[in-house]
Amino acid sequence: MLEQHLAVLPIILPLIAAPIVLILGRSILSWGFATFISGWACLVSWQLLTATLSGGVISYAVGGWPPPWGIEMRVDTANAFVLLAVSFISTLVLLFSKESIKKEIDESQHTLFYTAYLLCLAGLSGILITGDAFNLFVFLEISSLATYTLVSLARDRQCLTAAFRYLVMGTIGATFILIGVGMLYMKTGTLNMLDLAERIHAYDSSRTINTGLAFIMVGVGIKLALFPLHAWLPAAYTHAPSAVTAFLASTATKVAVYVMIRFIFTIFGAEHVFENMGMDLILMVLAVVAIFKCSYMAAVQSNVKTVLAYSSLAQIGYMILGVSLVSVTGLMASMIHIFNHALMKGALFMAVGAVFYRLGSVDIKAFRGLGKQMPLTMAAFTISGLSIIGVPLTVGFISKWYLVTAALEQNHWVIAALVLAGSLLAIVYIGRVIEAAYFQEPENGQANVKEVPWTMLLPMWVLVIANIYFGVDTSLTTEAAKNASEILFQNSTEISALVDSLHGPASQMINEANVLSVEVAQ
Amino acid sequence: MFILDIVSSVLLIAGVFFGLSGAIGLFKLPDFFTRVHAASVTDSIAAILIIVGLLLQTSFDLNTAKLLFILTFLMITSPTSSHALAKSARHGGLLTLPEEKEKQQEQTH
Amino acid sequence: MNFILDYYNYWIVVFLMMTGFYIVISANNLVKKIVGLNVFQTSVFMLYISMGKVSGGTAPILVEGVTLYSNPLPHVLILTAIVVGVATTAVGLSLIVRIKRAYGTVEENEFKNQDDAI
Amino acid sequence: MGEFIDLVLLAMLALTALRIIFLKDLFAVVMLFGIYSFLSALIFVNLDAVDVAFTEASVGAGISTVLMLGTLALTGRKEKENTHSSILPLLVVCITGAALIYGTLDMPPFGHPDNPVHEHVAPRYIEESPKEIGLPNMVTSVLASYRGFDTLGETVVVFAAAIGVLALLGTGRKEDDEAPESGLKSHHVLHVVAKIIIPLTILFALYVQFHGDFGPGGGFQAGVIAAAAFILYTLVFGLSKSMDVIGPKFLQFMASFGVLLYASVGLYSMYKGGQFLDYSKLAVDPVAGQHYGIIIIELGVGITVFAAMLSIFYAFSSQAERSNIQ
Repeated sequence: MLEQHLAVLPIILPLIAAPIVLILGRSILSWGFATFISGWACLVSWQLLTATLSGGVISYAVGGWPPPWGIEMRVDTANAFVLLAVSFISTLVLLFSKESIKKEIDESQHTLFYTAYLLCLAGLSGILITGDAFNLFVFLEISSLATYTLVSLARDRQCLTAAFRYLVMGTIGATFILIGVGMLYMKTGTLNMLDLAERIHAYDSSRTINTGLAFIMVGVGIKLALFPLHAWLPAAYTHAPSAVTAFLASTATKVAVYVMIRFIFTIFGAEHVFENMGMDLILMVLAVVAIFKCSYMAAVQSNVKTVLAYSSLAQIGYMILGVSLVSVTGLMASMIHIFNHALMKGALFMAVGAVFYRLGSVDIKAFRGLGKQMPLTMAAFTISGLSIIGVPLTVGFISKWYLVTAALEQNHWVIAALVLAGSLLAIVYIGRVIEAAYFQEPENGQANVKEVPWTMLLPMWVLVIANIYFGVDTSLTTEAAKNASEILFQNSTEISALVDSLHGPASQMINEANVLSVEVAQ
Repeated sequence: MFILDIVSSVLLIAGVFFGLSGAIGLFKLPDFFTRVHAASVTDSIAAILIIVGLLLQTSFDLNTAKLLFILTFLMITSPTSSHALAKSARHGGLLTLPEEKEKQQEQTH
Repeated sequence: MNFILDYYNYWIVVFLMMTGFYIVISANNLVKKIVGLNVFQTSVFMLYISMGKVSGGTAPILVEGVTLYSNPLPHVLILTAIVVGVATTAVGLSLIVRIKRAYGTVEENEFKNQDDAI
Repeated sequence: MGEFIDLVLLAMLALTALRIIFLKDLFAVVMLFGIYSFLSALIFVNLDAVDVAFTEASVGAGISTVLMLGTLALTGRKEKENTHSSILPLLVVCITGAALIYGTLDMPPFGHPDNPVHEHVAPRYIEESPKEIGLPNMVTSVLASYRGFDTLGETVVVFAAAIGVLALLGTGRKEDDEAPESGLKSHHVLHVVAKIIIPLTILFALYVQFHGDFGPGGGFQAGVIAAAAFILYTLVFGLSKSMDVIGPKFLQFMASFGVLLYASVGLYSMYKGGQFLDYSKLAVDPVAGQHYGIIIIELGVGITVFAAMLSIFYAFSSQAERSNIQ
């Protein structure tokens, strides 16, 4: 019976589970229930991905109202692929968090942690699946509110200021998106993404729509921490509890990147955004600056969480770079990197969380000599670190490979060289930590540090193995990413044809409405 | 109907006048308690006059009932809030202007 | 003249939005930042409601004999947005209360100095 | 005439907003924000958005202002001198504002009935919703049925805010030591008047809750008004007495229950073979089904909003009492 509702399940499962967790109250019960729900959502996303790979697009009209009057859930390969990454990481982080939060969050707040976590998951899934521009804003706010709560749960007082800054920036971003969506609505009279796309094409050079585009880009740019708007991210990721950082770093910004891709390709159309507005050049410059500036910042930090936070910013630069190349391969590189980066950063932050669990500190000094004392954790850190650098046989290599290929395809030699140079910087910042762990003697007084419990090691190593597995057998990721980017490009070039074939009667009515309005105008 | 309109507009204008005088009083009067007095004029007599003026404009339907309810509520709540405000200020140790002067004189003596 | 009549509403609303935005990014006091955020958002709501207005129309509640109604959709969207706004405000204010307890101040530069000193 | 009122209100709004920038007294800033909120509610009425005005007045001007005042009680009411340079923010604002003005130049003119907004999507709500849903208030129809998923999300946002505040400020659980007497204990007039007003307010909240199908109102406004009644009770009679009436644990349960009630309507319609939140499947007659669905989900919204707002207020006021003791 649930088969026909697959498209809405990843949202409503955690959404309904969150209040139930609050009622359950007991920490262990809520942990088990939350993990179960997240695992179920992951299973559903897998089904969705396989369904979209074979059968195209799944459209689900919530409330039984056909779009554009009702809210449509719309799953294609692009969002199913990101959704799979989000729900997979979420499940693993939940497994990890059972032990991890014992050291970082007060016992009395564990239930609230799981509730907020599920709300965040529901929000992120909602952003991914929804086919309605305003509905996206609502889910964005659900996930953001839950995120502010999660960040502020840590014991360290700096988490409060970090969360506050995040809240102010995030709300400004969301309000900008609201302004942008308002301008689109004002000009087109609709909120459904496909319908918007079709009707926007009637006004190619409207000032209102271009301003709307600019506001949405800046708003989403804040949410995904695009270079000049990234100030909130390092502090938030550094001071949040480790489990929260592992979850957010590998999902929240990726979802924002997806939103940007969706707005550019599905709604505005690549041609309009890139050729008429010259957005590709802006994005490319920002991405390259982000890669170098943030990699450099990562190399000079002493807190390993901050190092990884800046590294995330640099990796976001790679994703945006892929988008700005305006080609199927470039977009495919971005999609693959969204998935792969989730795997790497999840594993890295879990390893750092494990160190914090044992040592209560994540300063680079604390890592000295850990290679011998916590061999499994540090091995996980090393392998996923190699993946960030882009060593062959890891997923990082696959992302870089496609990115460089895409750059070379368009004869952007400089870009290809810069991508490789960025990897060198990654060697520096990851290398520092690995050097401390394996080649330096431990500080006094931390001689007998034990390995962390298996509930923390297991999810970490699942991700590490995924790092290697998807680095060797790339068929799933490349197929999904290729399919996704082709759909996105197709969306933006043949949008009206697609609309006709997918929901015929509705678009016919739209056409009739168009004809009517033309008549009225005459 | 014509007479009703005239009465209603007289009431409305009177209400507006009291509202204005309350606003001016709020700015011009010297200390807290006199200002509360000015503000409560706007709350009570001005609002009541305006609502009664509006009552005469309705044709005795649901709107009349609603306005009557609003009137009743205003007559209960606005004096209470002015009272609570003044009393809290008194509890907090705020003095009126003459008292303040007296105190200063005592100190100088 | 017509041009101004058609657009004055939007312009004033833009001015209000920017006032709120200015308060958010320039204020040093966190409470004032939140007030600014609210002013900013409320002004955006006005932009939405302005576009839903039909001259000569009435509120979108069915009444016998009325055919011209204002557009209900922006109203629905803004109802949602108002509630989202108050939710953000509540979380922001409680963060401020905690910051005050942890740092003893709610002025941004003062707690920044405290963090840098460590 | 409408335009004239609009212009006057907008001018007052602009003055209020400008004043907020320069005032250093935060108490005054918060009161001005309350005024700003009320003025914008008036504009909403003038622009035919009565439901929005109602919500803005109760949520924006009511609850937000109360929470801000509660924060000020804990953090102090004076803003210190700003040492920041104000040139960069001004520049950012000017650029953003210029972009917006540029965007407005191409906008459909204000109030014209043949704007795209009124031609596409919306006509169906206006023409069909009274037949399809059977309610005279189109805003309620669109809110609860056509865009019911948004409203579910909105309810969850309120729930998430309550979770956030509880996580930050604690549940406000009653402690054993008796809190000091509230400053309003000796106000006999207030006690009597509050006792008259509170039941009437709750009655009004119920009216707003169930009359939302026909006039302005609905779950959000009703929840906030009911919460306001309890907030008044807390202010006048003290937090511990209020917690005897409704405890924080029970409020958490209520907030969860409201969301679950809403979602269960969706699940039930799935069970009946419809899509999620398809109320038409709730009864044999689709219009009746829509009616049942809307009443139940509005109730869920009202319960969650009431419980969330009240527990947020409890959390703030228990903080205030704690700092009084110290």
